[in-house]
Amino acid sequence: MKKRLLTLMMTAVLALSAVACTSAGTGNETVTDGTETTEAAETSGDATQETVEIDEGNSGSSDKILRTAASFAYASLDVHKEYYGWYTSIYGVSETLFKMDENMNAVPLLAEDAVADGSVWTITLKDGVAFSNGNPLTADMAVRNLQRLAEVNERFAYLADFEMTAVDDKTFTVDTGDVYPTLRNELASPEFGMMDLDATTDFDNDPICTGPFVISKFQPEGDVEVVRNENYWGGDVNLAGAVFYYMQEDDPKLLAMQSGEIDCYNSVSSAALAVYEQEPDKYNVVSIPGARLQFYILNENTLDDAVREAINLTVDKDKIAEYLSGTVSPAVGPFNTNAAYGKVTVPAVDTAKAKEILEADGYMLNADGFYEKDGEKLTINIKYYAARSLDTIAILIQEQLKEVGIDSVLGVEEDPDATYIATGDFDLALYCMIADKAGDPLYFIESTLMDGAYYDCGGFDDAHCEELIGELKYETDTVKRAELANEIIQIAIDDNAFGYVGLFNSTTVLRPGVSGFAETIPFDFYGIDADTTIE
Amino acid sequence: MEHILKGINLNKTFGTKDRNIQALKDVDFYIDEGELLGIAGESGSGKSTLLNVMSGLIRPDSGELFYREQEYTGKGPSQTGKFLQMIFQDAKNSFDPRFTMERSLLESRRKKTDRDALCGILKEVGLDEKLLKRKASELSGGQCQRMSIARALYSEADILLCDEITSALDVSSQAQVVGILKRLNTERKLTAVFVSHDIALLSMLCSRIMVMKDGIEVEQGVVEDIVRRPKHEYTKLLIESARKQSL
Amino acid sequence: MIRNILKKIAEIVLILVILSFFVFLLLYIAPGDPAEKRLTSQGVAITKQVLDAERERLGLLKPFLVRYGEWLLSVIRGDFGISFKDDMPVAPKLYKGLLNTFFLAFTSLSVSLTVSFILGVSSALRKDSMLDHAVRIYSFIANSLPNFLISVLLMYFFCIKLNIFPVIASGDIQGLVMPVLCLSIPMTGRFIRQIRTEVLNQMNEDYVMGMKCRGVKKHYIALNIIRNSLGHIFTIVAIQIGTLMGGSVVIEAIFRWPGIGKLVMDSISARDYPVIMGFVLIMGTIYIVVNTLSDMLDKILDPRIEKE
Amino acid sequence: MKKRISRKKAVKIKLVIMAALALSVVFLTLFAGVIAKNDPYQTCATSIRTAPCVDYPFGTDNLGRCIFARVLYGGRTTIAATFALVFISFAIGTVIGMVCGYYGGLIDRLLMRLADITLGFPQMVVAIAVAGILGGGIKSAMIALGITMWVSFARLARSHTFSIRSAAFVQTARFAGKNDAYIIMVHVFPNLLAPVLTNALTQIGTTMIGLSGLSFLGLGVIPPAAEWGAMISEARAYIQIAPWAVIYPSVATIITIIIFNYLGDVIMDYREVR
Amino acid sequence: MSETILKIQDISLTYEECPVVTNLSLDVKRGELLCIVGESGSGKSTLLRAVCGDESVQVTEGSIIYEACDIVGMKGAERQKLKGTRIGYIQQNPYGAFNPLRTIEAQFRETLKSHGKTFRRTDLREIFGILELNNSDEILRSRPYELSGGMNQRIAIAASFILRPELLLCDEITSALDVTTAAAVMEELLKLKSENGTTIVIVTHNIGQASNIADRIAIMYQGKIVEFGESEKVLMQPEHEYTKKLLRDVPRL
Repeated sequence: MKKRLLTLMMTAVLALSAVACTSAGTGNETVTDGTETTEAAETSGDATQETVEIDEGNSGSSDKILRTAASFAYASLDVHKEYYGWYTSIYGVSETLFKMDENMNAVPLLAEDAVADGSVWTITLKDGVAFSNGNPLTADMAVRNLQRLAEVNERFAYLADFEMTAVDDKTFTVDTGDVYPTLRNELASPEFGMMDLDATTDFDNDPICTGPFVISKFQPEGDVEVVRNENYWGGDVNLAGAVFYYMQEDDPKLLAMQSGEIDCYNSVSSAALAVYEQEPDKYNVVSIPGARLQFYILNENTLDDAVREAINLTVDKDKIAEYLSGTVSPAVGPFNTNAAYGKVTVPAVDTAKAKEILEADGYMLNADGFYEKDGEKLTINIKYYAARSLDTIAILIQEQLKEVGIDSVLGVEEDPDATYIATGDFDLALYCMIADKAGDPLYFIESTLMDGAYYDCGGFDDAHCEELIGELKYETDTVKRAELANEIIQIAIDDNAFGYVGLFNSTTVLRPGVSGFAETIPFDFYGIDADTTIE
Repeated sequence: MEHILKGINLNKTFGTKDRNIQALKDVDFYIDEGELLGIAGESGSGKSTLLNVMSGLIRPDSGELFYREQEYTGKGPSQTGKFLQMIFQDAKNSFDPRFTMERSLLESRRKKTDRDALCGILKEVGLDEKLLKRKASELSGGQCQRMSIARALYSEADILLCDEITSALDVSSQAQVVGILKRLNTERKLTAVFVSHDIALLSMLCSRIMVMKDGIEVEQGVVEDIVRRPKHEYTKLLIESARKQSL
Repeated sequence: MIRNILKKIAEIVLILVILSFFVFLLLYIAPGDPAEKRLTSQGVAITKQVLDAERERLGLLKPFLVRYGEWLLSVIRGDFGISFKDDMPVAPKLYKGLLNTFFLAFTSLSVSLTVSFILGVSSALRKDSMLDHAVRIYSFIANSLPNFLISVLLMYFFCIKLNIFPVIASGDIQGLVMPVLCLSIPMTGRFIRQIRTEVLNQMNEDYVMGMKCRGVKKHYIALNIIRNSLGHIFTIVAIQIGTLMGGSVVIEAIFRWPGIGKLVMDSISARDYPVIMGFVLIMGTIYIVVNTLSDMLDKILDPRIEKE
Repeated sequence: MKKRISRKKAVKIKLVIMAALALSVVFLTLFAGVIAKNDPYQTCATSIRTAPCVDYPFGTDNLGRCIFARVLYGGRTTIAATFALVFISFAIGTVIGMVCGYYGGLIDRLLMRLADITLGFPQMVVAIAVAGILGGGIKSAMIALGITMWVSFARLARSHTFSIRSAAFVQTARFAGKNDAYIIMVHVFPNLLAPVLTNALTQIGTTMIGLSGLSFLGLGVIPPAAEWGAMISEARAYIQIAPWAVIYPSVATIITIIIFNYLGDVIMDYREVR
Repeated sequence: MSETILKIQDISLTYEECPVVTNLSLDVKRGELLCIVGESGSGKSTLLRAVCGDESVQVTEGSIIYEACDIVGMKGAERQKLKGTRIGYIQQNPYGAFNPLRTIEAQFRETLKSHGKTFRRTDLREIFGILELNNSDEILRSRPYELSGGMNQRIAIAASFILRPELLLCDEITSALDVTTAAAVMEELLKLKSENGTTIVIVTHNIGQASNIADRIAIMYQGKIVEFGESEKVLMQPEHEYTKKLLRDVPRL
């Protein structure tokens, strides 16, 4: 009887500790296994190359494998769907007909050239371009890719209206109905990546593309590993492979970089930047103005002209950029100043003039130092959402307005598009979006300045501006397009409808000896390519 | 002859999850004015259930209850409280720990406060007026039980139902409380029912005794008959065992 | 016996349905919707028609009751539907997340239970000894530390300063130590206190006095005490399972552990209704199963307990 | 009797000390305006992330705001929110507990079943769901935590009501013709107040952990308001270059939680000894 | 009846930090049945617990002589050997002797094993017989909470007698039982006493019970023995005021 009691007790304590060790031991497989077995990565039918077992040596960077961290990781690799194409492009797996270079021009990649004659574009492919399984990229395959994109992606449904015909093996034509000047730039968007539609069986886990790398291990919404594409059409590939750890938070990236577990990553946070700048020999940082714009919309229905002008004269972009310590460069207009369509002028900050304008408009300073007009205190309702440092900018703007005597109230929304953008319930609405999508000003102008545009929710409406936008839509000559764009933006600035605060810098940190991680290209959808090297 | 309190074939069953206990099986009882009835029985004999049914705290499954020939079966304590009062075994717990004695006593009277009646009653139970200011925790068990009796008298109840009120007291306090009840019975014709497992105590206090076993009334009679000439087997065993444990 | 099992199951199903209706309503009235979250995930501006087309496709325009009805029917058929975030089936996502969280939670639970069991029992048996004071101070402080604080401090010391543990928890033992530590410290704090009090209560029971006076050997008495306090200890553990699953959300976010907590956190911000609803059902069932199990275990270990 | 009194005296002294400490923490935060020279919301570009110095006793955060002022003002938000939350849950829980305990039957079973569910559900996840859905802000965080907090009060109140309901003095009150409402208000509630209030004290610590946890996940306080959890969360990114921005709010959180937890324990001992 | 088996010399005891018994002396003769009568709070239970070695009772001064040595200071295995085999103890709470969740047989084996004795059903059956516990196999298989108070107290008595103690201390063993069961249990105890020649000390608050069974009676009041002697003498010619009042107040049948 006693023995049974003793054994009961012993087994209870032992069982608990045994379970702890074994489960920790087997844990190794369950976590990774659980994810791998459900993925068809290894078992896909005709993947010709066998999986190269990558040794994840922790000590320093092994010579040929690049390890980096990605802020996003999607559940699928289907290039045409959603924004998955952005990441297959970063992984160096998918390539598009044209590619954006440092100066925002669409330069040839898979295609040789694209020429517009009225509304008909003629696109010729480069010779020798082939998929990773050896099949050549034909004009017909390119056309079928564009048609599939129109079908599976809402944002490119407009492609279905174009007439696309393959003239011969290497050229195809696209008839856009009426003049469509920006087609060449749009073809550079990552969603236009080319896939071998006949050979690919599992679009989500193993698309066959033309890029310098192919997927070797893919955990949906997790880490991704790629290896060199042995028969890459574009010649030798420096790297043997790469690992992309999925890290949403900025701060594990910083820690991983310091502990040597990753070799480089982009969209560096201001905190991490401050740390890296203290050790220039261990990390080199490349920071260029990016395409992501932080701006605010001033509501013309609730704020009269004088108040809007005063606000724009008070908000000090340079000081804000200083606070965000190097992650943002102060903006003039919505576009990069060295782009042809980025040449606009904004009046310098002048708080004295701002006060004058307010007082001229009948505002007086009340007892506690705020402006009020016939008894009613001027209070700016600032609306923002807590992402991309907009919360910091909101606090700083509130602070700057307070110094001038303009009171303000902060309101955070979890989701701007469904709340203040849609309802217009704001005086000053902060928003952050990609202004320069593919090297052309039209998309941003159409989204924010055109009458009835989704983001023209501040009541901005100018007949002359509508006319110019109409012209820009069909103007093919790039120099003329830039002048039109500058004129349109200048009208909005003079009307004080918007306030362009800053352009997010595309900041990349690299370990010495690492280069070619698209650190000089201001677009977020480029990463490794054939030239990326690691010493 | 009109009994002040009467019950006719009272039944009560307590249903627990797996089995039902029949606490009272066709029990009759009666009490006359000025009489002191004792109910003897061991634990589980149903003596407390009978008292609770009498007082209205528990509703009987069947049977009727009469007070001066008026039926009051099924009436709750707020109605029965008009003509009877109950005193419990746990003396200290019979008073709200935060109340002074005075407030507890005043709470139990339905009519307006009558100071000198209160002082008179206190004298009868041999308690000093100063105790009215104290709380239950500052009094001894015996004092609390006497205060409960005072409270019952102050609420002008005709009948007093005592449920093992002296079992938790020491011998001297028990003797004191019993003495008071006896005196009240002889001087003020107090009618009372006294439930106890100690038959020796009942034999000294009560005029008539009912013996209960497993929910049935085994025997009932004048103290003399029950103690000297018990008829029922169980009563004999009860008296015999009690004799072995008393002087 | 079978009758009340059926009654219990019916009760469980009823609770789950009410719960899911309440959460569905909560999601319905919340601002923002999955379609527009999906379209703006990379910060590219959206147009009205694209947004409406996407909403149509996800069926967000149907009235509330129709959507709830459809969801409920599909769940009854065992199909948890597809995620609004990336059109992938919800079930494997939840299963994978649950597996990882369960693995992390179970390891931390067994580690802290073993540690707390040994410390709790020995500190109770040697009351007011040095060990007892030390254990009580530890459990008091451990009870006052929020787990996010522990994780920040531990991560700072171990990962950066001493560089012992990797930042990227890649599932092997090394990557597991930190999250388990952060989960276990507050939990051991609670367990030790409860186990110690329970054992002390048992030591004051009359039967311990009875055994001592019969000259029963010390360690037999100790075994009796432990055996009797086991019942209560399992109920403590059952209650902890709920808080453990919750607590791990913070830890998963910080240590990028691909558990169900992190998955739910992301789906809440992406308004991914099917995943959230699936999570609600799973957590509800786990809670109820654990609770019934602990009740049964209670009954076996201490048959006297009458559930009122 | 000598030693017994000394234990009682020892507990009394501990009680006085802890009460004083707790009150001092509350006063410190209440009079934050007086003690802290700088304005907690005042950003200053020149002094971003400066180390603790004369005019910034606790240094500044990454917007140049004085951490010392923010810790004091933050304390006020955290403590005020915690006390309000504990009080509301106490009120709701006690009322429900009393009703269930006193009347029993269907209401009791239903409400206790509801209590089981809310208690079982992982509190943090419920909190995140509600806070995430109702949007940020301390109010929705309080609602989120409140949903699961009233249960412990309800259970305690219910068990005490059970024991009081069957006490002799309640039966006597019934015989005196008093109705249920009188009995609940005069006898049941006052007698269960002391034990339930003690439980309220022990809940303060856990609530503070909950609230700061929520702010840490960005679901609690809206910036720029100061709150310890939020401050730690913001400063976590700068832990290497401005460790003081994390250390001071963390120390403040831990000390306050320890003080209130220990106060709860001491009061429990005091009531046992009394 | 002459030789002293236990000698308590002016002993003072404190329990939970307050003094309960102050310099009390008492001697117990071999084979006799001594009753200690006292109200609650008189210190009678604390005295008994001190003799059987309960650690929560501190002996501040005085000595307890058993088999010519002072067992107060004795510690460890030596003291443990005495417990059960030489000095037995039975509590007031019938459910207090055994762990409520384990079978009676398991606990009997455990007690015997602690003293290096083996469990034999035959010894037990004989003791059970005297205690009217005839279905012994069924009892051994069941758990204490499944049996009545009376049954549990009888099993507790059996558990003491199986170790054949010389001296058995009983602390109000019948006050938790019904009158009829109490009388029966007491009779069975006396039968076992006469058969084994065990010296028994019974503590009770009921002087009536003591009068029927005791050879000698000691009256305790507020931690002191106020009357001690042969039962007839104490009952017929009580000297101390408290004893007189006690005899007056106890209900007679």
